[in-house]
Amino acid sequence: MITLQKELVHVGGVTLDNHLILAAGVLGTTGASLFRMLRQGAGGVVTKSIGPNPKEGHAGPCLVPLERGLLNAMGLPNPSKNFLQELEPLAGKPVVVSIFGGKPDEFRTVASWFEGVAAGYELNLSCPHAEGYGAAIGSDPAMVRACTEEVAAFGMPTWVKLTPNVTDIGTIGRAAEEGGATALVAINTVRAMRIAIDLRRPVLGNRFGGLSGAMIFPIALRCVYDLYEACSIPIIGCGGVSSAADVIEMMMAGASAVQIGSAVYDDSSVFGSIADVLYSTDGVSASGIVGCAHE
Amino acid sequence: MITLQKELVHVGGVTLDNHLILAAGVLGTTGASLFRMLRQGAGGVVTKSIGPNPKEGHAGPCLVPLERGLLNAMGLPNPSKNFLQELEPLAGKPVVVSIFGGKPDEFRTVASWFEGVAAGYELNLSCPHAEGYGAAIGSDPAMVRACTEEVAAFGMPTWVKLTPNVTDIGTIGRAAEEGGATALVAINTVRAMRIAIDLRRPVLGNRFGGLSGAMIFPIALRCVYDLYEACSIPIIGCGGVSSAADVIEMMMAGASAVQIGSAVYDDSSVFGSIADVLYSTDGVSASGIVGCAHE
Amino acid sequence: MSDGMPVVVTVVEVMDETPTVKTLRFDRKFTILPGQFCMVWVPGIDEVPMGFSSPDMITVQRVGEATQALISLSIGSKIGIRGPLGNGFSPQGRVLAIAGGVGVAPLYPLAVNGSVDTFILGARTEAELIFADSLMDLTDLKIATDDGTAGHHGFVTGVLDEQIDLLSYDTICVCGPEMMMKGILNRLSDAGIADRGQFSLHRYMKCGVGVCGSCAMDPDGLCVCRDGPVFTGDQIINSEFGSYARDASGQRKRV
Amino acid sequence: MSDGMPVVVTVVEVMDETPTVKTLRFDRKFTILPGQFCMVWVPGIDEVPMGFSSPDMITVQRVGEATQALISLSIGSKIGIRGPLGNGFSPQGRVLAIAGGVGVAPLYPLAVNGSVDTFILGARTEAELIFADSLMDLTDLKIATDDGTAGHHGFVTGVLDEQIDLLSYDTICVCGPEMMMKGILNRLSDAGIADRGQFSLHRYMKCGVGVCGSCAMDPDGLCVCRDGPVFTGDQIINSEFGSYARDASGQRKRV
Ligand SMILES: Cc1cc2nc3c(=O)[nH]c(=O)nc-3n(C[C@H](O)[C@H](O)[C@H](O)COP(=O)(O)OP(=O)(O)OC[C@H]3O[C@@H](n4cnc5c(N)ncnc54)[C@H](O)[C@@H]3O)c2cc1C
Ligand SMILES: Cc1cc2nc3c(=O)[nH]c(=O)nc-3n(C[C@H](O)[C@H](O)[C@H](O)COP(=O)(O)OP(=O)(O)OC[C@H]3O[C@@H](n4cnc5c(N)ncnc54)[C@H](O)[C@@H]3O)c2cc1C
Ligand SMILES: Cc1cc2nc3c(=O)[nH]c(=O)nc-3n(C[C@H](O)[C@H](O)[C@H](O)COP(=O)(O)O)c2cc1C
Ligand SMILES: Cc1cc2nc3c(=O)[nH]c(=O)nc-3n(C[C@H](O)[C@H](O)[C@H](O)COP(=O)(O)O)c2cc1C
Ligand code: FES
Ligand code: FES
Repeated sequence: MITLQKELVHVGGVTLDNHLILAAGVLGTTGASLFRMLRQGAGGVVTKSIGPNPKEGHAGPCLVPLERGLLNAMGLPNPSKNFLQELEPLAGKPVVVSIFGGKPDEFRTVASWFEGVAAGYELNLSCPHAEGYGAAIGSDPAMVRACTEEVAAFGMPTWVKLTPNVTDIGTIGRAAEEGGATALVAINTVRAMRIAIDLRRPVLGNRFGGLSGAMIFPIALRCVYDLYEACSIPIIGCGGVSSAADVIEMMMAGASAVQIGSAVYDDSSVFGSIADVLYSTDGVSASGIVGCAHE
Repeated sequence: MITLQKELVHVGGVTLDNHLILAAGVLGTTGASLFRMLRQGAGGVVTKSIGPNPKEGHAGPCLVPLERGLLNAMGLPNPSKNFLQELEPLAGKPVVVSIFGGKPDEFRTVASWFEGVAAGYELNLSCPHAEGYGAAIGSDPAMVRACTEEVAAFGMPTWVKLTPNVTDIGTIGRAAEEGGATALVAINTVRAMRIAIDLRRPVLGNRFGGLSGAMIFPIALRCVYDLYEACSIPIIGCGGVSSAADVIEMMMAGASAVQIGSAVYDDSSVFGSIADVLYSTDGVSASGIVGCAHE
Repeated sequence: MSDGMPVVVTVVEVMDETPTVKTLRFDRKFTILPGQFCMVWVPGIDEVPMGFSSPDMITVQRVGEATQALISLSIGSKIGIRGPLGNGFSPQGRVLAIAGGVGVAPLYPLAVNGSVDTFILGARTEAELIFADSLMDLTDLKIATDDGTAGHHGFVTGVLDEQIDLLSYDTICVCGPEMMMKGILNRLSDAGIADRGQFSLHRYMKCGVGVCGSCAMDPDGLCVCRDGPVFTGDQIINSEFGSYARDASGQRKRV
Repeated sequence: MSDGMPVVVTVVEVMDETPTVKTLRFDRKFTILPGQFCMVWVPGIDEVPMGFSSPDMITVQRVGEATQALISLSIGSKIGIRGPLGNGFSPQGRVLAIAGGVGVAPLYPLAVNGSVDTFILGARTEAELIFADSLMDLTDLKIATDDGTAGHHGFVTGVLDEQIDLLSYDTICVCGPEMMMKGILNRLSDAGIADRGQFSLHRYMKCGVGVCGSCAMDPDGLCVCRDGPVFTGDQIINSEFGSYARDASGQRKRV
């Protein structure tokens, strides 16, 4: 398989130690767990999505492992502004703070707390199971643009994370780009549910949730591919990446870097495992393959 | 596990021998292969989608098996009106003819050929990889309604098959219902792709295609669940069903019957295999469980 | 990722242990290691972590909504079980077990399989001692009650200080309130044998499988659900253990 | 469903067989049964079915765009292979193989592994005989050419009628133009041994794995890609075989 040169990676204004980023909401509630992922080989990390007020999240079950995937509806639990405390030991590290809100000014408020602390922001306009947040506003191009503008105004790197649960992801990507996004992250989880037939009720406390993990990889890949055609800012591929080959495939579809979340379930040191295979001294520069499947 | 009473099933005007229907486009190009599925235990079959003109379909590769799923972009190959000949040996059988077209009157034209021949129609407003057809028009509620009206005017059972690749499937379901659909079929394949990294190009001849099989089951289930809340006509669940438990789960989400396609890949006599487990003499009537997960 | 949908079980027996603790037996035995836990889904309410007190039992203390609902279940009720999860104890040589309150739950199967030599069981009062009769048969049982209604008058640490030669044990398995466990860890540490201690920890858990991060501990980011719930004393001695934990929203609170 | 993404292979050798037929050897051996085939992906053009002429070879006759592209490949070119697919031959006892033209491809590995006693190889003319030298060493080879430039002057059926005691063979494996195969099936049928015939069939294939239905045959709906490509004579004697087939759109056309 083709391998990559190990190099510093600059994506949408953030400098990462390699192309592998921990995805938002996975082991991202505490500074210590974020740090652990960096130690284990992640080139950067995205925090749990932080909102304007502390939230406990949905009642359980919040997460169910499936074959080759995870189904979750955490409900955006987060300590809000108190999260600042978690980031103290991470000063200077490639930590991107994920933000959610219900309206553009909520995004601005949360972003203001992390000005100068975060290496950049990631706007969660895509969580499929939090009423009034995430995908609820992330499927409306005008809202996406407005929220992005509020945060981009800080002049810090502003990634926008998109939902696949829309008719045309390209339209949403363009709205973010017009709002000043420096990179797009695709995708958040895919709307889904399961029912526990012996109890005759949905298995998640929130009834429905989002699917992640290997089973959504071909869906995420398609979104990245579509965005690469529709937009001109860098794309960070996310969704089901669990091997070095997946990273290469995402890059060929158009991703400049990738995020990895659910794969920690099968391998808690997945970042190191992937990096070991992905990088070699005679690897190519990623720029040589990003988007090459479009030729 | 809960089991069902074996009974004649009436869904959206069509009478089926059981709750298990062969999904459109799977072993559905010839009368003989449709008949084979009926012999093996399908309670009804849907044909390959038939269009206004013969089509050869996309260049290969057209289908790639993945782990727990299939990725395909057949490109709606079909013999058009000549398909009538295939149905001759199937007179009187529960055969639903799937129809596609680019405009409402094309749907009408194709439907007219099968008036009195088919047990009902299924409108393919959902194929995600045929430009100008399927999902291209199936994500526009006005078009969905218009196409449905044209076909419903024949007064025959008119099922409408929906795409999951929309922001809100409930809106599309309601448009079909308003157009006179007698049942909704959810879902068609999920937009997706894969890249062959050693060749640096998408693996499908058409570049992208649709995902089916077990990996989309939680997505399909959610669509059925959403439609059950949004609409009041019967729903036929489709997408990744491969076991009797899946059938029950789909029913609890709101499906009155299910369609099965990709599961023939792992087990070419999947209809018999599922029926053996699903039905028993002390089974309950399906009506007792359809939609029970909404309570 | 393999299918980890909750297994739905039926309650076949409900045993009163104390006024606020009941043991539920279900119609299915799981293959567990002592110390492993499960996520227990109380339909319509929540899903909460519970140690297995035997392959087909959990022992539940009422503290809030989910536990209240659990101890109110009657025979025939259905709940969902995801598990067994976590690592469990790894006893070696001579084993001392120390339990406070409902902390006896994950230690009980260790005693049942014959691994425990000495068992120190503590509770507030005699009526709240759990599994005492059975532990008496299985181990060299020593009891402590806060009010002196049975055994040693005081905490389990009192028994430890007065009646136990710590160094004579190769493994010390502990589960109970965090401050009690901290007290024991301090003693092990003072004796230079923190690594012989195996502590079953409690942190707020949502996923139970090492993904969400809600149970991660400072400073190493170890997840109680996956790296634990059992940790050796040296793993946690320089950690948040004994000082703070996080709640459902991830905010820190003192323990 | 397991990962069936095409395996990308590199062409390491191109051998001229006849003016329109070349054999491509790749850098990877597949584990095949003789008679199995693969879907060959010619990037940017199409994916077409081809028998394995050995674990690392296909033998391609130019008939249209994809085959033209294949025989134009040079060493180092990459193509994708999905397979092995289908059932392959199941030779038993004394085996007679009969090939017409490029139909020799799937029969060749059968001869190479020593399963074939007698081989009848037919072609239009001497220059179009494929694998003849090697088959001479491996089997009792009998040749037929339409123009008489080598061996029997006429069709392979002529050799069959004149030189072969059909009943002395337990298995008769056949691959070639459908009308040739039909002629042989008729003879087996007349001799009452249709079930000894194993015919490798060709139908328009899209998925290759029994899902799309494009290769289904009347009247039983057997899929050539999955139930075949090899069928016994009795399976196909009362079928569309020899009379019609379907094209890419599913329309019937005479064979
Ligand atoms: C690994 C592990 C094993 C446990 N084993 C047992 C056992 O065998 N028997 C037993 O009675 N209890 C056990 N517990 C504690 C038990 O999980 C809590 O008592 C229970 O979750 C309380 O839920 P509630 O809805 O009744 O209370 P709430 O009113 O929701 O909360 C009361 C307190 O319980 C704790 N709690 C609530 N939800 C959770 C959660 N999801 N994860 C962790 N703590 C929570 C918090 O400290 C909270 O402040 C265990 C906890 C862990 C982490
Ligand atoms: C099981 C099987 C094994 C085969 N093995 C060999 C072999 O070892 N060597 C060899 O040279 N040929 C073999 N063939 C035939 C080969 O697949 C066709 O010659 C090839 O597909 C032609 O493609 P084309 O683009 O060059 O021609 P086109 O111009 O596309 O078509 C020419 C004719 O080839 C046939 N054809 C085209 N596409 C397909 C398809 N997807 N599936 C089936 N037939 C098709 C049709 O009869 C068509 O009319 C085999 C066919 C089958 C079904
Ligand atoms: C448990 C869990 C929690 C998540 N929380 C968040 C979140 O807070 N914010 C967010 O933008 N995405 C969240 N996600 C989505 C992931 O960041 C990621 O987009 C998705 O899981 C797909 O990637 P994966 O397949 O690698 O996990 C969460 C995913 C999981 C599984
Ligand atoms: C090879 C293939 C061809 C298909 N062709 C059609 C089609 O012609 N019309 C249609 O409406 N759906 C078509 N579908 C979609 C299926 O009918 C079904 O909606 C989808 O595959 C999900 O169900 P499954 O997971 O059971 O396969 C096709 C699917 C496959 C795999
Ligand atoms: S509970 Fe989610 S990581 Fe431990
Ligand atoms: S080629 Fe698709 S079923 Fe045979």
